[in-house]
Amino acid sequence: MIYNIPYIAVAALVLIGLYALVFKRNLIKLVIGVVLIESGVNLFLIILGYREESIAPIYTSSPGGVMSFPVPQALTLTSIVIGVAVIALMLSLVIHIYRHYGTLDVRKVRRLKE
Amino acid sequence: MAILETSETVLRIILGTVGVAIFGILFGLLYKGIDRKISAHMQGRIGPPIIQPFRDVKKLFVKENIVPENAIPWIFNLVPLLGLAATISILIYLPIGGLSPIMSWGGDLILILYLLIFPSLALVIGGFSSGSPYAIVGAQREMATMIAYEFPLAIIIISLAWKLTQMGSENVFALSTIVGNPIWNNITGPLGFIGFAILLLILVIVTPAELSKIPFDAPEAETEIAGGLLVEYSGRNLAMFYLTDAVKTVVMASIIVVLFFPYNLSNLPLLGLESGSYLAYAADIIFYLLKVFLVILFSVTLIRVAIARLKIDQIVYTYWIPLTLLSLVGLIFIMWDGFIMNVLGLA
Amino acid sequence: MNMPDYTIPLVVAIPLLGAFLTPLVSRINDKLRNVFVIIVLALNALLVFLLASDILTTGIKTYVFGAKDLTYPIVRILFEVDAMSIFMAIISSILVLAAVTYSWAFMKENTGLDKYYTLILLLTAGMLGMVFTGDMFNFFVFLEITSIASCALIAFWTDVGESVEAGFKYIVISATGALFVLFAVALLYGQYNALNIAQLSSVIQYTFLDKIALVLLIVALAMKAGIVPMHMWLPDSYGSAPSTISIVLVSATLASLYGVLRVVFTLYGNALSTIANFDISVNVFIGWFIVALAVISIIVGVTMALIQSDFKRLIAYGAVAEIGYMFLGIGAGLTALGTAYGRTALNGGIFHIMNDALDVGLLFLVAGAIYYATRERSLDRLGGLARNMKYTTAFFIIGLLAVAGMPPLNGFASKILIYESTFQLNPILAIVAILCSILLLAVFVKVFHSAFMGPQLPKYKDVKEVPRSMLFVMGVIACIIVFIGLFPEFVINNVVEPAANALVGYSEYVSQVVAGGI
Amino acid sequence: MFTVETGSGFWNPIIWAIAIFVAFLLIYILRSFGKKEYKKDTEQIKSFLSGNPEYEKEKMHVKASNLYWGFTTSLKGLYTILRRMHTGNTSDYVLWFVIILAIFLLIEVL
Repeated sequence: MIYNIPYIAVAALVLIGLYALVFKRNLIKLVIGVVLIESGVNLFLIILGYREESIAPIYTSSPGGVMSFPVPQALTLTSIVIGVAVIALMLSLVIHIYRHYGTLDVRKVRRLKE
Repeated sequence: MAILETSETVLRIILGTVGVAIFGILFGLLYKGIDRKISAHMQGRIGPPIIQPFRDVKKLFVKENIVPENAIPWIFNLVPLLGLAATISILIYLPIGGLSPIMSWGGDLILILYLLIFPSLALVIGGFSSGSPYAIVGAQREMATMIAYEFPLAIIIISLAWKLTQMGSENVFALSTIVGNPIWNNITGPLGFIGFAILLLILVIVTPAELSKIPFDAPEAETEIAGGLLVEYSGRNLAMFYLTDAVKTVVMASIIVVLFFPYNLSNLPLLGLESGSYLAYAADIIFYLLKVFLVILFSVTLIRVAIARLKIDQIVYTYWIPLTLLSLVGLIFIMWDGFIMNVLGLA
Repeated sequence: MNMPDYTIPLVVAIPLLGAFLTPLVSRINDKLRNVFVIIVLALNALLVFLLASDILTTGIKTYVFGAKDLTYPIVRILFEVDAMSIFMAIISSILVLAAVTYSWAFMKENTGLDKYYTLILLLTAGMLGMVFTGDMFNFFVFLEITSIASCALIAFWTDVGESVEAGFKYIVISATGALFVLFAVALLYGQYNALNIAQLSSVIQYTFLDKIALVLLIVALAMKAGIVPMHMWLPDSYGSAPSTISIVLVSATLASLYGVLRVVFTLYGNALSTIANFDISVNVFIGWFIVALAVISIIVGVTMALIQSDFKRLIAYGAVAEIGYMFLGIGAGLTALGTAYGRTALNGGIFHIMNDALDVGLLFLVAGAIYYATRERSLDRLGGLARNMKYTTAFFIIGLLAVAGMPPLNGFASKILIYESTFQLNPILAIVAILCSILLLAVFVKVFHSAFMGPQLPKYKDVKEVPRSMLFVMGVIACIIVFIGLFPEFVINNVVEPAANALVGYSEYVSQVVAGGI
Repeated sequence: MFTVETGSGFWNPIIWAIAIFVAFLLIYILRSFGKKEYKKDTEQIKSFLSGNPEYEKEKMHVKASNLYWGFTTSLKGLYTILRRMHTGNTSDYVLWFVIILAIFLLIEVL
């Protein structure tokens, strides 16, 4: 059971993120929703590489023993870097939207419809 | 050798096009005259002589060809030509009489379906380009009519092809295949017969709209928008549209004949005609002209005399809801035809 | 011609390097920068064409970054280019080159153009990377590069509220989509300890988790390709971006479509013929799902386009319908995998990718030309421009007839393939396709009327034809359209057929990497 | 040569191009027999409006939104649904994604 907790956390993070994206009105909260999904996916990647009682996969100064998989960690790092770029872009657009529309309510930011 | 064959093909296309152009224009005008005569008699009038359409065209050629100031001259003058040329090009894919089409392997029914759009498109663009509000109203009505009748028309063509595929034919959209396998021979049960009868009925109702005749003549509607999309056209440009209408009548009637009545006289053993003889060809062509005449009589003349004009939204509604549903019923009948028979153990 | 293997990474690396050099070149001179960007992309297009001629004759090419041999642990990324990838790369290169050349005159009055060109080059690198990569995680990275660059370009006119709004919507949608792609990649990695498409394909079992990964990948990438009902971001972003960006976005969208194809046909190629549920095999299952979405896309796309009054939004809805046609062909081909008509449908779908990119691209350029000349996007306020802009009108007519699939232009050639094959799957599909094609004609005739015809409006009396460089770009694309229209058989035999072969014959793709294949 | 074969039909653009070119030429010659001049700069070139005076040019141009009235009116029901579907709300965009994902997952996994 204890080993399933991280997976439950992943599901919870993704679902909460989707909930925020669909039901929250504030644009900042939408951004937070995306961040939550991203954290969930990153956590998932990390869990995949974890082995019981393993150490960090650094070959040069290894004290010996089981290492976790290095590839998922590399993937996670890349994904985090990309995530930072996306979120920075999103927040800057939110600033611009606030300038033009004077509101952060997602239901009012819809000049483009139909 | 290849060059010789190619040049022969090209020559065939060129001569064939010239031939069908003359055929289409002559008989189109002739059928128009007959149509006017018959409808006049039905209304208790004497009517014009049968060669009246020829005189109309001749008269239009000596009239002034006015280009209004709000029009865009190059589009305004170009589209009548393109419309007529495209209509004539349909005829090279259609079998006339017992003759096989001039270019039987160059195009199929889907191509003809698309080429039939061209004359209407020419009318629409011509109407739009003339810059008159009447013409624009007429043109948008023509466009709406076109979309409306294209739905049942597509259903008819696809159903026929689907049935032929089920019979195991190849190249089912090719006209030679369709003529070779008359649909009435492919029916397995009464359901199929009803299905095809429904489709024939729909095609007959689609024809007047395709030719913008009453009751689907809302685009022209002389009494409300003064001739609609043709209001600004005069002289030789109008003559082009007049000829397009005439040729298109022959084309539409020929399509109905090809799809539903592709039978030939010369195959009847009763007449004892040698196949391939000139007499057989002559008999076939006369029979074909008669068939075309009957189709025009039913789908153009009778409907035109009997019914009043519909409003444009009524036209769209008529074609999209009742007629489409009806043709879908026809399609379903055809699809279930063999199936039901098998289930009942009758086949 | 025999191209060395390093051409493959070069095709992605050149725009990437160019992107970082652009701000530097921009410091020297603005004109020099424009020339520099055009030369970089022209060179890249040339490389793509040379690579194409090589791959179409000799077959799949691969390039390995990192470990060359297969000893454990495998730390490497693989570029694997087959006929399908190179087909997409050709389309992207043509569109991007057209966009950049067109930008010279079109974007002249804007500031911040160094960023603009940098982003376009980044976007190009992203798109080409997406179609060349043979690695799922790498695919995700390129997908994100493409999304970020596109988003910044959509919102390039930050002084207009709508642009920013469209940019925000786009980034929310693509970030969500891309994260689900990553989730699916993680699911696959967790099971098979591999990221390489070919390796994954050779071991995939179609377990419960694989099913979930497949669903996530298809839905997320289909959303990025603009399938109804997940298409709403597409008219927003196509409509609000500058015209040049709209046509680059067309090819970015198509790169996502390529992702769907790659996932379904190659990654899950092995699992396609296994039985899923209710005695239906997987390809029929997925095929019908795609076909259903495609039919909805076609219908919703055209009917919504009919009531638009903004020129570019209208074209965007038209593009949604066109994407529906592609998916219809591909879905029908997937459902009827192995039959002759299924193959024709697949050919039609793939051929339509190329035709749609060119047709819609040309229409966006015309919309851009009209905006350039009149500063007006609403069709309600335009009129009578055919007098002032003869060439643009002629190009618009070509685009109109091509996008509506009228003979003898290219749209007809691919649509006839789709009609005459899908009707065997179900007659209703072909009927809807034919009908909507004519509705599409009506949609663009409406544009033709309201923008180009009617009386000479006093406010547009002095409107001039657009500069020659813009006319040149439109003319070249129009010529390609007419050429493909007149010689469709040539294009089908030489480009489309190999691409379809590459999709169906996935085992060849796999055996290039995994010894022995399947 | 030049023929696209679909298995159910065929399409040869070159033949059609030749045919339409010939037909066009033929008709062009026929048309040139007609009278081509008309009186420019007279009342002739004014739009026919049943004798009503012509409005200013802006009003003579039928607007894009008013085109296809007949069509949109007869399909009012469909358009009401479609308009309601396209809300322009970012959350709804994501909601549609979730809905399709859920549907597909349900079908696929069941």
